Amino acid sequence: MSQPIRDKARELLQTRKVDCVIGYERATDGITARPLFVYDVKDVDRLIFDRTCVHNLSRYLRDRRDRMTAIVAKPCDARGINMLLNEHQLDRQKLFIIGVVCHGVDERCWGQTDTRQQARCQWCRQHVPPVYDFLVGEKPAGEPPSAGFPDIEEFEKKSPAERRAFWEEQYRACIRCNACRHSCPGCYCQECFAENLDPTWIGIRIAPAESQIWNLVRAFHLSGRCVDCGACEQACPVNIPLMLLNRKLQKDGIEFFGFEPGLSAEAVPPFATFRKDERPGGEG
Amino acid sequence: MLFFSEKSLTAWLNHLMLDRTVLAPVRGTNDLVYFQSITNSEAIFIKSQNAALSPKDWFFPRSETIMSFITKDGKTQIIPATMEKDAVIFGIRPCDARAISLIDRPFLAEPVDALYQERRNRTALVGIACVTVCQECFCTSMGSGPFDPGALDIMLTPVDSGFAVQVVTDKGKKLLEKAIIQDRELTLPKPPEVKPVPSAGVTEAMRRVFNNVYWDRVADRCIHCNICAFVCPCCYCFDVRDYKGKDRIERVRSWESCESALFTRAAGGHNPRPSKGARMRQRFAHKLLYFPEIFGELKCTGCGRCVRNCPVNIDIREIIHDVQKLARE
Amino acid sequence: MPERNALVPSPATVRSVIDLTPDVKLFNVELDDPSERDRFDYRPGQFAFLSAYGVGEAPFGIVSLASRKDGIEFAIRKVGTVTAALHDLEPGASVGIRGPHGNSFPMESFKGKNIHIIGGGIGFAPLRPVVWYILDHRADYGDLLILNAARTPADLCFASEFETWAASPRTRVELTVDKGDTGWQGRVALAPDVVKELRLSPQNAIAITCGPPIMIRFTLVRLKELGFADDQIVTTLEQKMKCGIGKCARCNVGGTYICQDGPVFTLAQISRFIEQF
Amino acid sequence: MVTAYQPRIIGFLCNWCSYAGADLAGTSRISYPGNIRIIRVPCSARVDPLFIVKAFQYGADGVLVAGCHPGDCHYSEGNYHTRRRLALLHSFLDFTGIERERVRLEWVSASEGRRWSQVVTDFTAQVAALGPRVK
Repeated sequence: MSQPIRDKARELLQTRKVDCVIGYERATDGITARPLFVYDVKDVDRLIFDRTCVHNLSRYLRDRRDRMTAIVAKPCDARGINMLLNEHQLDRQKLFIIGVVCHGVDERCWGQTDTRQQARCQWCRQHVPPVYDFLVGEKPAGEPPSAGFPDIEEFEKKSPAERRAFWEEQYRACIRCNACRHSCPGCYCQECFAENLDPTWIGIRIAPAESQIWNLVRAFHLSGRCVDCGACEQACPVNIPLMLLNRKLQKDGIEFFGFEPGLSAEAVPPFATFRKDERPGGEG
Repeated sequence: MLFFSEKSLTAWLNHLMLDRTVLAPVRGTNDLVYFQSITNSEAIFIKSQNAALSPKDWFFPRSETIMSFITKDGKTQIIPATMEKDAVIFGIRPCDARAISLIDRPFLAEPVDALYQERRNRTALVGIACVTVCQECFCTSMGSGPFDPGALDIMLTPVDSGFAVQVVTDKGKKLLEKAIIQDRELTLPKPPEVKPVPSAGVTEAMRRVFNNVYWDRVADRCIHCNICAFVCPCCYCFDVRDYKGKDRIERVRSWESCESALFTRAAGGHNPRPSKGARMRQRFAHKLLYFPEIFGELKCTGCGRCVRNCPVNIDIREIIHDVQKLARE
Repeated sequence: MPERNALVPSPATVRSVIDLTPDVKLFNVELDDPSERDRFDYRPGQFAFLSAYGVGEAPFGIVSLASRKDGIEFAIRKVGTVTAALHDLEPGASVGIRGPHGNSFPMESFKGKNIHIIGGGIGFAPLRPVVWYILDHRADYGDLLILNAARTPADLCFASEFETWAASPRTRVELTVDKGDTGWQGRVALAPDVVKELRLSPQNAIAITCGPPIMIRFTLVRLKELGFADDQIVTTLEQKMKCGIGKCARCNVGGTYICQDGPVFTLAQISRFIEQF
Repeated sequence: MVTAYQPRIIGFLCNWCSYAGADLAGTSRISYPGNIRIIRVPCSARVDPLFIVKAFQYGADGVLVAGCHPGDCHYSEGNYHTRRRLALLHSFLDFTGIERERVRLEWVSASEGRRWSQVVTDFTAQVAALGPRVK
């Protein structure tokens, strides 16, 4: 799939349609992939796309809002773009989206060849990017199955005590490096609540109580916005299963509001609207 | 040559646990190996690669109370934190031990960080030689090596059914007093091959390429998370803040990273290092330029954790290559 | 008992709090332990950390003179959480002091020279001990020019001391504001322009300047136009700090640590920094 | 004798309806358990989920959010947003081991002093039954 991406990138740069193409290249382990910013035609042949391309590149777009940019977007990245468009963070006119059909990506294990497909991918139904200007890859035939959440349903079966114990262990593991935040296209607040000094919602103390606030509120701030790309979980250096939190909120979002983030550029985020007659989750 | 049978090693560790804190690699949350205080040598897990985080956490905790303030009738008492009992770190690797000796340079320089100093004086390092290395290791280019006893008190090298024992310091000697060690013929394994990086002269090269646009290009993909600094065994930047408790106020010190946009942002909002490129450069300049200028050694031990953990593969080995190359051009 | 921890402050008590400007207060602080008072010897240009217990600590230039033995003074502008907490303190409140830290103005090497002191807003604060020092050793120094600039007349720090300063021999006090108000007869001009207008002479002179970055930048330009060499121009740099003792690795500009190598630098030194400031 | 466990409850009350309702309960001498600590907010929609998580961190055993009845919001639609947010938060906190019974959203108008006391009595009992959150 890499060649058509390279050809398109070359054309876009040569015709000055864009001044940068954001894609993937092979990482220094020769196995995994890493983001690549191509400004010069001579570098386009470094571009690749395969199952190792796990990052959500839409995360970089806000840094280049004012410049013509092309981006290699698998469905997750494209959903990220839609989400950002929904929130008026990007200018569609300045974007050229090279969509790529995706049949799942692998866990990112640096330097290791024996990796499995990311769990979330087996339940994903977005094989074709919901938005693109140019598509690479074959559209799969037939209707995609509806999104499923067996992982969440499984976890919900645990008792409250078990669930608490599980998460408290994760809070202890968290080193509060904030990589989850920085790898996420949705976490773009100018000043994150975690850095607010007055009032100080989260102190600098790297301790379970603080990490609980961080992990819960981070996830909740992404409710109705998380595009299920798994970037945060892939980034986490202590392997906290962040997608459990994110996917729980996705599941409820679909159940309560019938909303899935990033499927359309015109969607209204669930917390920006309401129906007077609704009883979400039997509430109110 | 001195030999520790697995059995007598276990006995020795159990003996140490009576009156000391013993930290050792343990399989922890999400199957990662961490250094943890143990009460039973069964828990020790040294058959793996190096731990996910170095035991830096013991000397310079990710978060610690460095002093408490207690106010009684208008006057405030200040109670500095101290250490309870002596400690032993078992199973530390040569690179991580060297990293601690690097943190010594600033922390033990006058005026000393007394809490750190106390922990250093009262903690012994019992290291284990690396008989295998990861592909991202480059310790030999950073003044250490798989078999380097340099920064250790005792060095153990795995051999059949036990360990070869190398006593490095008096502290180590004292620690072994109660140990059952035999003197016997041993054939030590060969040190594993470590892929080198061109670290020689990198400080001068950094000086030359300091203002190169290269840093902005690398920073393009950097997501300025703090992983590299937080997994680094020799990064020591910290932040300090007060916590109001019920009966006391605690002054807490926690790790911080120079990659964070807030790192240099002063009250009032002025930030002398606002760009990602400048912060990226700060990280590598501190390791490869400033620290060597001040202390004469590169502030990196080649443990490879940042390489392994960086979500966008910002690879210090590649950066050293590039910097050397750019400096020659 | 381990060695004293360099990060642990000494208990002290606020003796007085005076409003200098609408957002700057002058704190006079005394160490609780008499023996500490003697240990706490400091020179013009040095700084110390003040702790507002429960909120945190921050570094401030010391604006008094040790030799006057009248408490340690800080002029503090309300900008962040720590300064806000300090502004809430009243006489009698207990605080923590840590220091003194940093280098100082080389007053010895200034002897026999004409001194031009150019300060803007709160930036004048660290220059006050320099003024005091010269007044206390008046014979050792040549002509003294004090230029104090501020946004408005109300923002001029240490206004109450101008007369005393001007009264001492071979001393001129010049004031200027960016924006006057009713009742202000004085100069309305930006500090750099005043520097130009006064035609400060580089002849056997030292120019010491401190203030907001923008003012410094243009003042330096004017001074160089007037013929001042880089080693005749002295200023102080500020950077966010946590430890003040070269450990937290936060205040470096290139390989230079403001907390230990600074805060006082000549322009000659600054121009040798590898990193732009 | 053994003193029964007394849960600590934080109540976020909308200024226009629920706070007035609680006030009415007071002035009409309608008693209700004193476990609740009331925080007045301009609108139930002002209650950032962060407040609730923070309340739990500070040791609350339960959090009650009360606002105007749907349709009666002083700002016309704030409480509809609250409803959506709380629905999700409920389920989410439960997922992380903070039982859904510890958080409740109620509509209490300025004239419902009696209802207010019932809500508090009922919720206090419900939280007490769960026991302390941090065991």
